[in-house]
This record gives sequence, structure tokens and C-alpha cells, in this order.
Amino acid sequence: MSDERFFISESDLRALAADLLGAGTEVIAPVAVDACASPAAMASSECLRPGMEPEHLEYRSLTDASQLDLGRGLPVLSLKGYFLPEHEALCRWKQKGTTIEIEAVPTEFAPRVVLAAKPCDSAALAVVDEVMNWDDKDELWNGRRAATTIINLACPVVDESCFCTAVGAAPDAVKGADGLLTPVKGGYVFEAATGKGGVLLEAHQARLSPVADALTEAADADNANARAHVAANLDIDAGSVRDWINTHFEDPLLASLAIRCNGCGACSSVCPTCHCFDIVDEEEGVGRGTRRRCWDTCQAPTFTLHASGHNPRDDQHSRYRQRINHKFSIYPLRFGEVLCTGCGRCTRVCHAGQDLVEILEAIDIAARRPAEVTP
Amino acid sequence: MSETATGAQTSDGTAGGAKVTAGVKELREIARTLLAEGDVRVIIGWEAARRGARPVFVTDPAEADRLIFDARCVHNLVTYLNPRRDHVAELGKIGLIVKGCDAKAVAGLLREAQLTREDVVLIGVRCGGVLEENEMPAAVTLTPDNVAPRCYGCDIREPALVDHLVGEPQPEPPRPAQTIDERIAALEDKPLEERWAFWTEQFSKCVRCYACRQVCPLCVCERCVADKTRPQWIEPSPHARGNLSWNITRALHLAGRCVGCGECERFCPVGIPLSLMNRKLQQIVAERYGYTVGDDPEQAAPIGDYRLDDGQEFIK
Amino acid sequence: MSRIGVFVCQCGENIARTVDVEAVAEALRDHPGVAFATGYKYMCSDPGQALVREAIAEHGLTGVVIAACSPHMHEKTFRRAVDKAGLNKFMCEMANIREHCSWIHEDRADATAKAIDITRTIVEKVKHNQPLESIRIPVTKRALVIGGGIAGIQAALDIADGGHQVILVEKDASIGGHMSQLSETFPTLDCSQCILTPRMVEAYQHPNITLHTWSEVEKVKGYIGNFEVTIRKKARSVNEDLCNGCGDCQAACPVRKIPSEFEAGLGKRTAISVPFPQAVPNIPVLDRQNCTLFKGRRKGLAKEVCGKCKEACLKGAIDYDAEDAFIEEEVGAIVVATGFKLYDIGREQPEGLKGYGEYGYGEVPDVIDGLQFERLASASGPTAGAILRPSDSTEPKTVVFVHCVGSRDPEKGIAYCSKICCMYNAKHAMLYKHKVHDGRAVAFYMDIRAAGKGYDEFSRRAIEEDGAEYIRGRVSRIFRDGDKVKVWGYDTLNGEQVVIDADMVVLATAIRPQDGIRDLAQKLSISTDEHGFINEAHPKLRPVETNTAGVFVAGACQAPRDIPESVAMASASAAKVMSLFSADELEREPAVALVNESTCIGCMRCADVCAYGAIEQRDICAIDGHVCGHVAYVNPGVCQGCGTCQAVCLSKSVELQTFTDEQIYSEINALCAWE
Amino acid sequence: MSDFEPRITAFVCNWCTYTGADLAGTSRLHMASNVRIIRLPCTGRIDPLFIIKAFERGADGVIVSGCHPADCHYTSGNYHARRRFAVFHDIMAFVGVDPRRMTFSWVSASEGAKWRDVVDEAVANVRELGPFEAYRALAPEAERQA
Repeated sequence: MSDERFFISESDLRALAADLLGAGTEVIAPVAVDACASPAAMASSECLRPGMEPEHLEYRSLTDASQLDLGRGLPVLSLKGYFLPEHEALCRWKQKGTTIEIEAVPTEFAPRVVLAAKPCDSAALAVVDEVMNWDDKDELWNGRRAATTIINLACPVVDESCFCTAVGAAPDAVKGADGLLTPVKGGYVFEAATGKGGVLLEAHQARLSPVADALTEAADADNANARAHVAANLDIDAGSVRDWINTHFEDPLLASLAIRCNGCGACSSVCPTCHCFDIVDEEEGVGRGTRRRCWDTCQAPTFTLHASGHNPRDDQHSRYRQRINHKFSIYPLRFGEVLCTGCGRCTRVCHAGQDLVEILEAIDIAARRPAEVTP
Repeated sequence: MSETATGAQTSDGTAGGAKVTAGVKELREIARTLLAEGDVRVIIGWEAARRGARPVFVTDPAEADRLIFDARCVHNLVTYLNPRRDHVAELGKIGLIVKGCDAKAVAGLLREAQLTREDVVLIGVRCGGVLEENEMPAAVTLTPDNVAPRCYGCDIREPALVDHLVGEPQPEPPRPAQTIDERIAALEDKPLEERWAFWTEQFSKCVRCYACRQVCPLCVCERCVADKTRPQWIEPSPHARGNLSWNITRALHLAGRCVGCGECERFCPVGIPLSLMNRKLQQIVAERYGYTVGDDPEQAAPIGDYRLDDGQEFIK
Repeated sequence: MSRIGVFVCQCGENIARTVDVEAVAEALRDHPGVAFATGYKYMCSDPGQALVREAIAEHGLTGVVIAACSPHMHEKTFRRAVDKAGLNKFMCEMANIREHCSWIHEDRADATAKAIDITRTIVEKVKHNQPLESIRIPVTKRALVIGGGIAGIQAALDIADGGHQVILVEKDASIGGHMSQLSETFPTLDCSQCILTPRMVEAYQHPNITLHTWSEVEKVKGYIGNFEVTIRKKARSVNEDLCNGCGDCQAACPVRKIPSEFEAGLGKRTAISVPFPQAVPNIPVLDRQNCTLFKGRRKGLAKEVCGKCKEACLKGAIDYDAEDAFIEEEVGAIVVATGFKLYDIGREQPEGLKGYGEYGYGEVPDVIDGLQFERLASASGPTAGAILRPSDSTEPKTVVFVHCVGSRDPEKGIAYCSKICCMYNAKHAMLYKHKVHDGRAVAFYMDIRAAGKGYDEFSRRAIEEDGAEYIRGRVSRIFRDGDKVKVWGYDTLNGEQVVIDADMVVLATAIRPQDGIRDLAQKLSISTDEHGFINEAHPKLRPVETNTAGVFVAGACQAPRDIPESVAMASASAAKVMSLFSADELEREPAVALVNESTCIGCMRCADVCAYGAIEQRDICAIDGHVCGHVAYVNPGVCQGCGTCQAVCLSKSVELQTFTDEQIYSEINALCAWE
Repeated sequence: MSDFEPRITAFVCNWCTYTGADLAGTSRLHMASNVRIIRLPCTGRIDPLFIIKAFERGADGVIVSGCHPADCHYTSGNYHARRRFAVFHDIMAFVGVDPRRMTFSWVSASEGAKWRDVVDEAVANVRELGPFEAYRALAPEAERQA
């Protein structure tokens, strides 16, 4: 039934979530987090800062179907943390006398469902799948991917920092996902994109009904509008950008992009496609501890610091160039995918004003219209 | 780059909603002269860009008109004087635009021998307070609801440390609807367990991106203690326990040094209210040791100093 | 990989009674990195030590933990044993399971569990111990003595007699100090000059002593065994090599009415003068402030207006154009003996001191201080030993002596007892009565403090044999009344007002440290107390050492001292100096801080907290030689190993050897609750 | 909680408190056995990181003890430490750590009995507060299960 489109009312969608939870399936979805709701949070900046929006969206593991937020905003952090957690144990060790025991961690996970994922976030998972299965198969990543069914919610475009269509994604795409919800009057057009998505729809058939043509047309029109809207934010040719970067490593444009960058790395934390991690051993007493991997960022000087003290990327310009180069040239050349889904989080989170839309535009001009480059 | 992207000027010299006041004209004139006469190689100030005000590095006197100053200019640009920031240092001698509060951070760098006064030309701007956020299309009037809470009680509205001072004397910033001190007091009214729950919840959000450290004008260590592995005082993974160690250590390392610019909190991608910690430490050193950080580089720092009669009511 | 040996001592029954020693050894055998663990009855016995040595050889141990008594008890013993076995002695540590465990707990299970924990922490520490070598510092076997009073002279002579070079620096024109001004000394009433002058001459002529009078210490760098001292020789205007001390210049000088400092203002001197006839060296100093020629020069007159001394000097020793000279000396030890001054109650109000305007000092000429009385009583003084009051040179028939002027009066600024006044007042009363038989000597005192050999007998003699009247009480006011000096006081024993019409009043003003002591202390990196007296390293056990190694203290600059105490301290300091000079190199425990120059950013917070000034800024140069930064540098000769620098170092770029962060971390880690 | 035995890590200076604890031993002053001493040259050497690490490793309380003011073997290490601990004490309370879990004291080499009292009081305080579960709850999951 993967080609079929159905209608699901909002209440049925919530009931579907409740059914899943009731059956013991973990459901991950955007949740409006009211920082002031927790009694302990009374003095948090969000609550007490007047005029600030106390609510923001986060992907959370639902404890109750009513928490599901279908407001179509962008969660602060992307979905990647559910596949590559901020930190996770790889193994534990214990030494007694001269023997060392290694305790492995499980690589199989219970089935779970993500509802109302942002298309840019699910697309990122598909992009990162490539590197996670390139030379070595990342068991933890793959285990979580296999166990998870992702249903996207079509996006109305967040703001002028969005540019998914410029990098091969779209506000209504199902790349990396197993199904799509598109809001229509009274509910959603619900369609499966993969067999896994189909299984989910099948299992909850009772909540679905046939969809009227008028509604599918309205849904398609809305999605087309959104695509057009986001396309206007940034018009680049990703292939030209890729090739230009590949051949202009020392170009002043690439070599001095980062002047105002503080190297804080917040862009990597919020990025759905940044997947670099560090492996650290954390001791927990004598002769015992846990080996963990945790998020890392190429924007930190320590990222490439050699044991010798040498650092091949020893200033912020070279680190920032690496970020751009990796995302828009190295990765596409190796895997055929841009390591960016245009979610715009990096731009929004950068209070120093490093603006990816502006930077890609400048590179695109250099690549396609060099005559217009201002010296 | 496109017009909007570079924040280029329209013919009347305004861009992105920035008003060209007499002070801004003076600022641009000084910047132009300093650059033209070779006194500095780069002026670091603020410009109006696509998403609001942001730092700008002007190297060409002809581009001095990119400089703006209004209530959106919240950034503490002193962070670019960090001696570890090679890519800025290589531009050559810096002319830096500072608000009064920013000048305190310059004093801090001088005090800790991270800068010599001759290495930088400081252009002070008279400031009447800044907005909480820089990302807005135009400066708006400050109100209790939009003013940066740290501006309340501002004690250096005309930096003394500077080489040039521009702009008209400004009115005092409005009192924010709730001051940082009031927020601290509200928190301190709660029992210990609730404070613990509050802070551990806040710190558990930390993803250890270290943005707070990277933007801090006074976090200038070559190798942060958090990056030290032998011994591993601070666990590097962002679990709740390591996060608590990191956040307490970060705050303690700034005790008596923090100038309260709030950049750490502003850059924190997960919204940890770091200002509360920093301000609390300011209160502690003020109450215990009568110390308030100022813009005098000769001022002795409270940690590293002592008096025979320092309070010790907590010691048995 | 560490191979640690653990030796658990039973200490007879001392440990074994409450700690299951075998269980401790057993638990440690499984501890990661432990290669050998055993219990033994007496680890400190010869067989016990032999056990350690054998185990080191047999098991190839890289570290040794002795779980026994306090390290304060036997750390040295076991480190020696380990050293003998060829293992670096700093690879041995003690786990204190006796004082800190078996002796303070009764429950065997608890005590055993705790002993295991304690031993584990030390095993974890030793895993991170580094083989260290003692620090060797060369010693320059020359001493600097600052101050040429009796304490300085004694210290210089003792050190010089011990065969070492001494540089003696005196700020005045002559050595001798306050003692040279005294008439007779308590409790024996022997003539001060008679006992001092030979010592002064001896010091002057001693082949091992270089004397710099009219000189001051300008700068001190370095550390124990290796100080570099700059001495400022103030312009004397008299060439010391040419002058033969004939006195012709002094006779020729037209400026003759300058109050003599040596005579405490009671006599006069010329502008070019030796301070007193027995001065050593007997070489005058030209007082440029009062000299006619220099006054003329200051006015800018084209011609020199005087020059009589130069004309009179047949040796051609007078040099009007002499300038301050600087001498650099390298010394290994420094003795500070800068002495005291009297509380200048009438003329100025030093910081924090409220003064005694109500006593009329400085206004009423016949109100004098103790030193002035000494000059009056001295055979070589302005009155040739006759007691004549300053105003009209008549013999005073009633003299009032007031004790504790300034001393023991926290309200006015000095809380301490000046210690010597009780004794010298008794002496003054006695000397007066010996010279003016019909005179009346009245003393107002708070208590009589006459602790010392023969001291109480002496002060009693003043009262009982010489008839001095002692009134217990304080004086409220002293003022001129006709040719009398009226003294209002209160007799607390009789509970009545006392009014005395005196002819002269002698005030026992408080003893204070010399001017400039704080500056000098700063140059030497030593500390002073709230009054400016130099702090000794320990009030009981290290009374002549300061908190800077290699700097010692003698005499009244440390606290009010009389002559015998000053001399005793001087000899004690000399003994300390000579013990320092007894070896060519100093050996020190390597418990010093080391800077990691690759991460240090030179913020110098460490230097701010270093009590010893051991940390300085050092430039870092690039390969091409240009200075590209700076870092902190810890001088291992000066560092005392407290580790305060490390605690304030934000990036942990300074590390105290023997208590490194890794060692401490590992100890904390060993106490993990879920072990 | 009746069988709860507090675990207390003590950071003490070598010259005063460590020696005072030795004196308590030679005087056979019995005290609670819950305290484990880590010897340091001076309170000036003690970094707040030590205390945090002790809590991370499951300590229910800590003791920091050194020379009385003016008695520091190194002149001023304890004065510097006093400021550092004051700031640390206040900020930990702000974060919600019960100050009774952190005992600061001056115990001289002659105060064996005072050391006994400090130990017994610290143990009693922590016993009353119970295990520092709030801190242990911060441990990553795998560790909590172990």
C-alpha cells in the first residue's frame, strides 16, 4: 500500500501515537517544551526574560500522546541525537589483578517511531548513512536506523535561513524517512514512502480513511508553494559549488571566510548532518571505566591537534574552510550527497553572524558568475 | 557577495535599519583616519547585515561607513583580542570599538598580561544600553521588555581606558522587567533541593560544544582544563555529571574575572542561563571582598589576593 | 605498567590489634598494578627493611607502599631503604594505617576496611610518582649583614671568624648603632663605649669583613645561596682611601651649630664631621644639606662660596663632586640587623600612631627621651657626664621618669611592650642618684618587667638602695610651669592624684622598627608584622630565620630586644649562616613546582599567590629569536613547594612535583564508592 | 537508611591537620571511621576540582582542613585557600549542594581533639543528610547500573 495516500484526522494521529505508546513502542516527536512548566525552572532565562518565547520545540521521547506538537516549527536540535547520541557507551572495562574484562554494549534496539520529523532532519540521516556504512559499518547507528520508522511532517518553511531545495532536499521530501504527513483541512494526508512506513500504516489502518482528491490537490499545492518559497531564499548550483571548492582550496574567498567566527562549534551541535565524534575513556574508579563516543566539532582547535603538538588546522579560517569544504565538496565527491540539508540552524544559532546563506551565495557567484566577484 | 549579504550602504549611509547619528559619523571618521594613516590595520566594530547587527572587520578606509552603532550592537568584540585568536591577530594592529562594559574585558586582558595597551587602539562609544538580541532588522527603542538585563546598573557608560570616545551622553537604560539579581533572589528563595533540580536540569542540556568558553573574552587558556586528559578532572562526555563539573568549573574560573558581558549565555545553543551563575559569583566577591570588576587594569583581582581578616564564618 | 610492592606493618600489636593486616595485604594483591603484597610484624626493623629491599629485587618493583605509621614518623627510614635497593627514593610512600586508623578505631571490620582504602589511595598515588633527584643549589659563601649596630657587628664578626667573607652595610657614617650612644648598660653598669668600641674596631680591621658605611641596600635579587645585592654608597664627599681622620676639615668648617644626631640633639656638630670621636671608620661625612658650599650651589651661584674644608685637608681627600656609587655583591646569605628607633612622639605622627602631645615633648626643653638622658649621663656626652637639664644647664633636683610612653597603649597605636624601658629607667634613676645625691628620682610605671638574669635585683636596687620613688600609675599631662615642669599623674596603689614639680622629665618612649624597614623587607621578600617588625619563620622553633630561605634576622628589627638578646640572636644567625656555608651545595627536596611552557599563557596568577617570589615572567622566543610570548618560570631554588600556584592556575600548567594533579586525582579515584 | 555509612573524603594539609590527626592517633582519640584522608602540602594546593571529583566518585561529604590563619607553613597558602573555598562554598550552595556536606576547618598540629570533633561532626551531619544520591543520580546510565 506504499503508493496510497490516506487521510488521518488530528485526533486519530494522536490516537495512533497513543496506540504505539500503549503497545510499548517508543515514540519520538517534537514537543513544545515550556521551560517554565517545570517547577524547578522558575528562574530560567527563558521564563524570566520578558518578551521571550518560553516555548521551544525539542524532539522528545513521548510519555503521553498529548505531548505531540504538530505546530510545524523547527526543534532546537535535529533528530541526529537519536541515532548518534551526544554521548554513548561503546564498551566498559574492568580490571582485577592482571585480567581485564570488556563488556560490550548492545547493538540491537527495540522498534521505535518518529512522528512529525522535519524533512531536513530525516534527509540528514540518509546523507549520514553513507559515511556510517562506508568502510566500517557503524553497528550502533545502523541498529538504531533499522529499529526506527520515521514519519515526516511537511514543512511550511521556517524563515529566510532555510535553503533545503538548494542542496537536494525539499520541505515535503521523504528522504531518509518512511512516510509523510501533509497538513490539510481537518487533518493530514498520510502516505508511506518505504516498506517500513507501509507496515506502520497497515498496522494502524483503522485510524486511516481514504483521502478526497481535493485534499490531495490542496496538499500538493501547499507543498509546491513551500518549495517555491524556500527556493527563493537561495539559488545555487550545488555541483558548481562542489567543483569550485575542490579546485580553489587556497582561494582568498575560502581561506578567509571565518573572520568573525569564534570557533564555538554551536553550528556543529545543531547541525543534522555533522556526525564527527570523539572517543574518550572515562574512568570510574580504579581499573574500571567506560569508553564513550561523544559529539565533536571540527571548529575546535583540539579537533586536529596531534599528539606531537602540531595542528594542521591551526587557525579558525582553516577550520571553517574545512567545514564548508567537507559539507559541500569532499562529502559530495565521495558519496554523491551534499552534507547539508539546508535546515539553517547553523545560521540561526550563530550570534557572531556567520551566515551560511550568504557564504554559499558568494561561492556560487565565484563558481558560476566570476565576473561579478567583488575583489 | 550580494548587497544584503555584505551589509553594503545605501546612498544615505544607512543599512539594515541603522541610523547614522552624529556619534556614528564620528566613529566612522575616526576609523577612516586610523586606517588611512596606518595607525591600525583593521577596525573591529559592528555592521548591519542580513540578520541584524554583527561584528565587522574593516581594513579599507573606504569601507569605514559600514560601521554602525546602535542598541543591537550587543557583541563584546574584545573576544577578538584573545591572543590565541591567530586569524584575527594576523590582520595586524587592531582598532577596537568598545562599549563601557567591553572595556572591562580589555582591562582584564591587560591585567593578566594577555595584551599590551600599545597593541590596540580603543574607540569607546557612549552607550545607553543594548538589546537582548542583535538579530533584528532595525534598532528599536529600549524598553523593560527588550533591554539586555545586564545593562541594568551599568557602571561604566563612558569607558576611561579608551583612546577615542564618541557619541553623545546617553540616558540610562531602562530597568528590565526583571533584573538578573531578582532572578537570582527568586532562585535563592527556593529550597536547596529545588535549586539542585533546576541547575542539574539546566546543565543536563549542555552538549559541551564549549561555545561559552570560545566566546568569552577572558577564557584565554591555550589548553582548557576541560581538554586536559591526564588527569581527566572534567569528564568530556556531555552527561549530567560531567556537565555539572564543567559548568561549575567554568564559572569558578571566571570568579572575580567575569565582566558580565553575557556572551556565554547568548551563544549557548541550548539556552543554559549562565548569566545567573556568573552574576552570582560577582555578588559573592562583591559581598565578601568588596570587589567589583572595573576598567582599571591595575585593579587587583580578588582571587589571588587576600586579607588577614577575610570572612571565614563557614570554617570550623 | 606499574609493579607496586605493598608492605603492611603489624607494628607489633599497634596495628594488628584492630586491623587485619593479612586481609589488607590480600585485598591489595588483587589491586591493579600491585605485584607483591605482604604483612610483617615490624616493617621498620632491620629484617622489615630487608624484606622491602629483597622484594624490590625479586619482583622488579617500580614503587613501594609501606602501610604502617605516619610518614612523619618513618618516611625517611623507608625511603633510605628503598634507595639502598636501587629504586629512586621518591618511589616510596607511606600509607598511614596506625595514627589515622588502628589507633583511633575499635571495630576490626571498619578499621580493616579503612586500612585497605588508605593503602589503595597511596598505591594509586605511587603509580604516578616520578623518580626525582634532589635539587642542588651552589652556595656563594659570603654573607651580607645589613645594619652595623651591636647585632650586625656581632653577626659579622662571628661569620668572619668562621672564615667567611662578610659585607657589612651601615646606613650611617659610623658603625656602632644605638649602643654607641649609651652611657652605661644594665644590669652591670659597665660603660657601653668601653665594651663596644673594641668590637667596632675589630670589625673594621677584620680581614674577612668589608665595611660599607654611609651605604644602603638598593636592590636584592636571587635566592638562598645565590643573592645578588646592589649596595648604594651614598656620596660622602670624602675619599675614604685618602682620609686619615685627622679632623682638620672639621676644625675648619664654619657651620658649627647643627644639632648632632649622635648627641640626640643635645650637642652640636659641623657640616663636615664624624658623628662621634670613636667613630669607625673615623672618616667624616659632608652634610650637603647644611654645607655652605652646597647651599651656594643650590642657589645657583656661579662661584663656590666656601671650600674651607678642602683647603684644610692636606690629603686632598675632599671631593665636592662625589656621587652615589653602586656596588654589586654576590652573597649566599643575608642577616638583617637594622635595629630600632624611638617613637618620635612630639615631632611627627607616624601612620596610625596618635602621639603624646600632652607630654610636652619637643615643646618643653626639659622633657627629654631616654636616649637624650643617655647622652647627658655619658662621660663623652655634651655635658661630659654631668646631669644638667637642657634649658638652663642647671642640675635638676627632681627628675621624673615616665615608663611606657607609647608602649602597651593600643588606643594610641602600639599594643606591645617595648621590653627594655623598665630596665633602662631603673638604670637612669640609679645613674641620676649616683650623680645628684640630693636629687629626687620619681618613676611612673605600669608594671615592672624585669625578667632576666640579674634584672629584678637591678631594678630593686634602684628603689631600695638608691631611693628612687616608684609610683604605680600613668601620667596624664606634663607642662611647663615657670622654671618647673609640672607632672600630673595618678597613683593607682594609693588611689590619689599626684602632682610633681619636676626639673626634668625623661620619657621612656616606645621602641619602633627603623624607618624604611618595609621597603627593605620588600626588597628581601620577607614579611613584617603590623608594626613593621620583621617576622621570624617560626616564633619558637625558627626565631632567627625569616620566611625567605637564606635571610636571617638579628636584634631589635625583629622585636624590642636588649643588648644580650640582640647579641645572642646575632650569634644564632651567624651559626645559621655558617651551617648554610658548611657545604658547597644545598640539597633540597625536589618538591617544587614546574611550569608546562607549552600550555602556560603567562597570565602570572601563580606569581600573585607565591609567598616566596619564586615565580617570574620569562620570554619565549621563536626559532628566529624574536620574543613571541611569555610564560611563568618557577625558580626551584626559591620555591618551597606549597602548590598554591597550581591551585590558581586555570589551565593546570604548573605542577608541583610530589603532589601532582595525577597523583591527587588517582587518590580520589581510589576512594570510589562503587569499587 | 539505618545502615548508611557516610563516605567522606578529607583534604588536609601536611603541616597542621595531618599532624593534628597523627596526634589524635597517638592520643588514642576514638572517632568515626568514615573519613579517608588525602594528604596535601598545604590548603593552598587544594583545587575545588578535587572536591567535585570526590563527589563524582561517590563521596557523601568532604572535609577540607588546614592551618589556622597566621600559622600557614608557607605563610599565606591558607589565606588564598580561604578565599577560594568561600567562593566555592557559596556557589555550591547556590547550585543546591547542602553546605553541611562540605566541612571546612582549621585544625592545628596540636589539636588532635579538635580533629576528632571535626570528623565526628562531619560524619554526623552527613549521616543525617543521607547518601548523596542526588549527585550519584547524575552518573551516566551504565555506571548507575553497575
